[in-house]
Amino acid sequence: MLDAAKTESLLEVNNIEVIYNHVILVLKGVSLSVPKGGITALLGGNGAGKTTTLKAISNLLHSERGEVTKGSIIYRGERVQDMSPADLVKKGVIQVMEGRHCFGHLTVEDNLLTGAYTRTDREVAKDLEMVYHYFPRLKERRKSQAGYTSGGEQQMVAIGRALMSRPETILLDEPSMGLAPQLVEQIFEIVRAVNEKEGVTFLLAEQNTNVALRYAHYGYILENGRVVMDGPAADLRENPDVKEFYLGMSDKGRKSFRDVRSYRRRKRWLA
Amino acid sequence: VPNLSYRTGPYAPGGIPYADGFNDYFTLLNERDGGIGGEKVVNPECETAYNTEKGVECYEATKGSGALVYNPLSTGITYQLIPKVSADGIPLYTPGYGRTSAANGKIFEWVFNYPANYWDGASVAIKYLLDQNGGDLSGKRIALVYHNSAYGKEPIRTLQELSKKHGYELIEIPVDHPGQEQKSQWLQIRRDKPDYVLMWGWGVMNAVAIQEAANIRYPMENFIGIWWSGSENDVLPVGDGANGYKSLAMHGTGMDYPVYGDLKTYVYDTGKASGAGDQVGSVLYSRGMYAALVISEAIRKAQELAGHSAITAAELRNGFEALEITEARMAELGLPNFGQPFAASCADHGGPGHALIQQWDAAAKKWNLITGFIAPDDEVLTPLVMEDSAAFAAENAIAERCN
Amino acid sequence: MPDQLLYATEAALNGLMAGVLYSLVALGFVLIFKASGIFNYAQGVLALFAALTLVGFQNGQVPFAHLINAVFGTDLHHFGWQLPALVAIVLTAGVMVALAIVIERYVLKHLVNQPPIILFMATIGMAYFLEGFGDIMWGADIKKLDVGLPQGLNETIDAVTFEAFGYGFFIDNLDIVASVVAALLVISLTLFSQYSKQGRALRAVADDHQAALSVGISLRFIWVLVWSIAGFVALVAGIMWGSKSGVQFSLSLIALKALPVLMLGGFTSIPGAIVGGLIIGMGEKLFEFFIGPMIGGATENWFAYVLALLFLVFRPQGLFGEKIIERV
Amino acid sequence: MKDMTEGYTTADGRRIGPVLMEMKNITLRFGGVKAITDISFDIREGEIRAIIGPNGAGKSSMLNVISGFYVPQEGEVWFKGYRRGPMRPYQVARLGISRTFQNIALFDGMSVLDNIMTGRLTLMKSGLLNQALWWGRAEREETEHREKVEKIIDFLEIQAIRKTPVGRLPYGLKKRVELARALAAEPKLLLLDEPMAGMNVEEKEDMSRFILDVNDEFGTTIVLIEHDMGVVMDLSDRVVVMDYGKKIGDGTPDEVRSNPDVINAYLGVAHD
Amino acid sequence: MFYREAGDFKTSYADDSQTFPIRFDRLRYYAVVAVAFGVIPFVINDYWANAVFVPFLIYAIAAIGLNILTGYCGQVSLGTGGFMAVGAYACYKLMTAFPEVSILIHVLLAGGITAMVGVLFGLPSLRIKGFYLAVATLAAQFFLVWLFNKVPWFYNYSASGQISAPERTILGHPVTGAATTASAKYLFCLVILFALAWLARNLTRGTVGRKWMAIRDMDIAAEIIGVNPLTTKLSAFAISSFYIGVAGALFFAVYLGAAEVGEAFGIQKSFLILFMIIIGGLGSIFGSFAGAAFMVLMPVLLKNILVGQFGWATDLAAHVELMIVGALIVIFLIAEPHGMAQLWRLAKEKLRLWPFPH
Ligand SMILES: Nc1ncnc2c1ncn2[C@@H]1O[C@H](COP(=O)(O)OP(=O)(O)OP(=O)(O)O)[C@@H](O)[C@H]1O
Ligand SMILES: Nc1ncnc2c1ncn2[C@@H]1O[C@H](COP(=O)(O)OP(=O)(O)OP(=O)(O)O)[C@@H](O)[C@H]1O
Ligand SMILES: [Mg+2]
Ligand SMILES: [Mg+2]
Repeated sequence: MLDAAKTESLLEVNNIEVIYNHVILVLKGVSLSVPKGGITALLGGNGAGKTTTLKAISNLLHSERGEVTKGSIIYRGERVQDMSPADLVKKGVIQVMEGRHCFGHLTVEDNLLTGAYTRTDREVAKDLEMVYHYFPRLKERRKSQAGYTSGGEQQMVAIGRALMSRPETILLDEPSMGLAPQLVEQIFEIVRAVNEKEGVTFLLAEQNTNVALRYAHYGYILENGRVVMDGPAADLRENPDVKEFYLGMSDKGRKSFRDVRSYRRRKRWLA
Repeated sequence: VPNLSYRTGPYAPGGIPYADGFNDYFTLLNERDGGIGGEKVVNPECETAYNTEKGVECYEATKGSGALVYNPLSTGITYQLIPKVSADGIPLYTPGYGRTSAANGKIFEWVFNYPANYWDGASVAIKYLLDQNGGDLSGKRIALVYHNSAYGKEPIRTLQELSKKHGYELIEIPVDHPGQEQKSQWLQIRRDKPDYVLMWGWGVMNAVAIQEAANIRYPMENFIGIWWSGSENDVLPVGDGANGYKSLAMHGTGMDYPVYGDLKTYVYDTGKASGAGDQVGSVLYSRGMYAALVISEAIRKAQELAGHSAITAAELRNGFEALEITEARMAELGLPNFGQPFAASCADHGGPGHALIQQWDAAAKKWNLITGFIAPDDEVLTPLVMEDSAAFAAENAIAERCN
Repeated sequence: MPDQLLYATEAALNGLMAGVLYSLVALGFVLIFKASGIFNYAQGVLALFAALTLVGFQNGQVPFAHLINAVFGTDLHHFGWQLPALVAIVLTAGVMVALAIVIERYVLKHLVNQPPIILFMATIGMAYFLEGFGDIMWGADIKKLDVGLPQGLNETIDAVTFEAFGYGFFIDNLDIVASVVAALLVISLTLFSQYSKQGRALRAVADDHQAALSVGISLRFIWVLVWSIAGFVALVAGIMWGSKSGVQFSLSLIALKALPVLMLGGFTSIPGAIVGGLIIGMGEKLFEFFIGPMIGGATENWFAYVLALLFLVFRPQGLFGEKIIERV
Repeated sequence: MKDMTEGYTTADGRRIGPVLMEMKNITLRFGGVKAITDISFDIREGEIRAIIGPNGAGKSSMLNVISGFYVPQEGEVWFKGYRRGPMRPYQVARLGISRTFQNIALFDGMSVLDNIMTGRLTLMKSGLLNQALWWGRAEREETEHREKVEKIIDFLEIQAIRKTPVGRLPYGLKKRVELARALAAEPKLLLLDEPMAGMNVEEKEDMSRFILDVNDEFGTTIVLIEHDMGVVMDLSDRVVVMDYGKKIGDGTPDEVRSNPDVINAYLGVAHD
Repeated sequence: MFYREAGDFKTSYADDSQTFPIRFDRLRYYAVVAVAFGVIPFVINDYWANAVFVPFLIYAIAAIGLNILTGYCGQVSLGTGGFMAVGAYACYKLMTAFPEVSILIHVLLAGGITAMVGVLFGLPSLRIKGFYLAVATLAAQFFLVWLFNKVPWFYNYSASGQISAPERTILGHPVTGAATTASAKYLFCLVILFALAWLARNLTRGTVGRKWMAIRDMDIAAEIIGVNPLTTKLSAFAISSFYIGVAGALFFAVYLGAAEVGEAFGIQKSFLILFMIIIGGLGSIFGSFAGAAFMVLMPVLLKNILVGQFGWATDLAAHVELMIVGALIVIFLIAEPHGMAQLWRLAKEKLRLWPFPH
């Protein structure tokens, strides 16, 4: 297990604010530190600002009329805010976007190959085999247009595509969404494997807190555009509030979804 | 005298020299003679881009500032201005274009289109061909390649009437704006092998047509364009292939006229030339100059009639109506044998409608006049003018004047 | 052969050739659409601009002479040199690349991820701008363009067909040159887009700007690349059309002739542009030739569109276009 | 075995009615790909019927068949005792079948309120002229329907975002709005395609509550696709399991959970 | 702090679906209407009427029409010029065939006829989408223009194929023909625009509008939730064409007075109106007004500044004007792709928050 305090941090997000459309303030001062070679989880409810944070890091905000108005983002000691996403990928940071975003008209295989766009080495074919090894389903569908594959298959394409770029850091936005349970485990196994074997750093935004905290080393909980809690994953898992609201556990173990019918308000850390 | 010109858009190559000639002549009058009858002429230019809406805007923008006459060089804008000028009482001068039946002054009080109009042109062309064929065109086939617009359609009626009279067969071949691609039209000509081809074109269509004619080896001397299809712009891009192409002309061209001496001294050399100054002497430049000349003469006449020099638009109308330009006067103005003499009257706003034929000499890059002024066939034309103007009168409830 | 058939064949052949000329313009559209999903209305003006620049270089015209003269009261027009055609073409190609860079820098870059119609409108805005700019730079008068391409009746074909059928076919030399050039262009562009890494990236960009960014494709590079190529294609189209009709504003209106070609062939297919051009060219010429005289002629403008429309009703993505993905 | 023709009452006292919809031997192919192979199952009135299976098994395709967007090459769809002929999707919607989508299909250019109002389009009757003049029926109708929609908005607790354009909403709220839109049509049969994807436990709990309430209060029959086994097992009455386009299991959650084929193909480990 | 909307105080749903839910907006709207009807007619002169107001009013009608089709229903059309021509020629034929009937009726009938033609050309939209459809509508544009040019019946067999509007009156005042006063022209167009804008507003806020928008945003989903794509798209084509037809009729009869189809209703017109709605804002009635005002005023303004103030040569000015118009369009699109209407909304949003940002 990685000790966050001891390893150098690869990515530093310092107190950033993000505004969409010049009026909608979404992030209100978020600071993160992602250690090199670690798996860091970004947790939080709908609209907490996870996606926005990731996009701010990978500089994809521009195309959505959003901008970072305050704070700084440092990658390996270098300010990366003003870099183009392409340059950032060249530096080794790649994002897997929420909601799949496959290239619908390209075949599955072509989709995966676009992931290798920035690479110049000759091992692309080998990595393609590796992805197919991870996701056999994709191999079956390699010649079909991605636009016609099922939701889960597209998710696999999106993740596989990122792996193809041999990144140093992967920003994963909700990788488990829409995947069958055993595949969710599998994906996190892949994350762990890639992390351990190749030393790839992960920052992942997840709703599936349960799995995320099992695989991550460190976690941040975001609410309403602010970081409300952070700590090593193991600690977070034991936190009673996290247990109740993010893991769905009560004192008596997991409760049935049928039983949560009565009205109940989520406890807020910030009023 | 506002100059509704167009120096942009698809027809700019035609609009530029015309506007330059128009402006330069007035500049000459101002510089040399101090204006007309002591009054300087200002001709604010207004860009229409050959577009009717901009034409309206230009008209409205300039009419308030004491505009005396309009000359929009666009059939479309002319049609639109006819009712407006009639209501506002400003003359509209459309030499060689516009609404042909405006020649009937009894109906079109405010519109003048002497010295010649489209129908005259059509008739003159046929006259010329009659001449070439010993007075007999029966059994001949004549194709009309025309710009598929109001302008291009003008001669059709006349040519149809004339074909009844002379027994030739008319083949109508329209070309759509802008006329970049005319393969099928010219293949049709190649197949049908008409004896003669007439053309009512404007803009890029002319050059393409002449090019295609050259491509299919159509005998150039049998190919005659209207005066709007007979400028350097139309033949130069074709190069040698255009050699021998003929077109009608209302006036002479080239720089062999005394007036250019004055223009050089007073306008070009003083840096007052309009535009880039590179159009001098071209066909359309000459035409613009000619239009300016006629207008200035009308102004002179109007001043004479009114007895004072600062005339109004209505007084200018009288000048137009009483205008008479003789050859002697033309010579005096430095343009001997340039245009035809004519005299207007209350009923006649159209002039005699004579025209010349010119032929292109590609080697010398020069138009040569090959005939003298040829008169149109008024026997056929007059009833047509009457008919069309009567229809206009009926539609707009206008009573005849001059009776 | 009976006469009618001969005429028809001749018209059809000429139609095919005219179609090739349309295709040259359509190709530029396809490239840009494929690469960015932008429907580039400015392609026609690009061709005009390229042709103007070419003539300007060839004749040693002083750019912006008109403006300079107006401002400084000078009387500049020509540098007084004549450049060989090839040099002028290379220089013009350079200008087109510079233009591509400018367009990317000042327009496209700011419009990432916008809906297609916005991008389309932006290209119309660019068309206006370029039109005014080209006019100021080189003047609005008509210019003769001559890079030494042969023009006019091809004697050999005329003679051979006369031998064979007793009627010599008319084929324009310029059209023959155009066909050869078009074939070369199409083959090389197809190879480029099918088999290169950049080709795949182009298609990715067209599908989803953001996702393309996220995998590290530099939109900037792709766009400059594609617009440069499209500029080059525009130059070729400009040369062909300019040789035919002189260079002036109307040249930009050939874009309208390319649209039905595009529609029929499919917006995303390079071979489609050629096949579409051939079908449209032949269709409209035959129609104008045989049916036109019966209904008053000048049918070419709309017939091409109606023909393309008919095809679309059966194949909404054009003959070779990528299928429009409809899923929920 | 309970009496399956006339319906039965569940352990917690809900009434399950007779068969509402029956899929008979459905086969759906896309070119060479067989998305669904000879699948039959039924849906009873008032029940919550789950469809589960690995990714690409053909679940969403099955929903598309039900809602008329895909036309199967073989097989019959029976609804309320009649065989459904070939129908356009909008006609199916008018039968009282509405749905949500796996990849959210909201109308991005409209506000939340307008989106939900579109759900009621099949119920609104005023004509074009009426609308244009905004007189009488049109205005009255608008107000009436607005009231109903407000109830749904209250019910799903999305009052605060009523006027927000949906494009700006975070994923989870979009899903909720989609549910609201589907509910607004007052459907007999509600099809939900992964309504809880991208939600955390708490939000899933909320969503479960909504689904159960809809089922309870309006007696709406629900077909549910979901990958969260906890949710599926807790909510549904019966579960169909698909794999590679084939049906590999069908029964109550308990039956399915212990079906070795299902464990093998989908669950991986036995879920509790 | 005058811009106030603190909380939602509406007590009835009818109130809530008002056109201008905010009081200040409502007041401003009344003020604009009052000036438009009560002040401008008395001060307007020929230049302002013909160069600015009348074209603005007519283009606003056309822009609303196109906005219904493109902005609300998502079907991009480049056939606007052709449809305007239908309106113009229909109006011309009616005016000359039934001189005794009121011109107002003619104009509306012309709209009706255009609506039918629009539906006809809208049929392919059921299969063809996006830019393919846009290009396909050019078929309508070119075919209609050709038709009116070729068939002499349409232009009453006049020699050149031009049509000219005879004089017609309303309540004794001429509204077409040369004798029309500036204020009569203006008022005639204003009344029609006002009525049509109001109808458009009603249509777009109710069921029909929602159907259109649903089709626009995601046609498949719309069909699955019960929107019949056939009737919805065709109704959009019909209503949009009605507006465009009315605009065409007015354009010819009131504004130009004479028209030649290829020139007045060519493809440039289609682009111009498309520009208006895009710069103004797709899917916004206010945007149609703003866009029309912008595209009408800007060239006039530029020209007056460049030629009138700086005294540039007209050709130079015209070229620079083209460049500026082009550049402004691009700049606008970059600044706010959703048009002036959105700029306005954002400005209001900011104002509402003022003086506390965020
Ligand atoms: N393009 C945009 N314009 C305006 N507001 C936006 C935009 N994108 C996101 N937002 C707003 O930003 C806030 C945070 O959104 P974000 O997508 O980052 O949340 P999230 O934590 O990823 O949620 P989810 O788990 O649902 O994906 C939301 O309230 C959302 O409404
Ligand atoms: N329109 C189509 N054309 C071609 N193939 C299709 C089409 N729709 C679905 N498929 C294929 O059919 C199979 C089933 O897809 P479907 O979307 O039904 O899966 P699913 O069970 O919903 O999966 P997931 O859980 O990942 O959403 C997939 O392999 C998919 O690629
Ligand atoms: Mg998110
Ligand atoms: Mg699915």
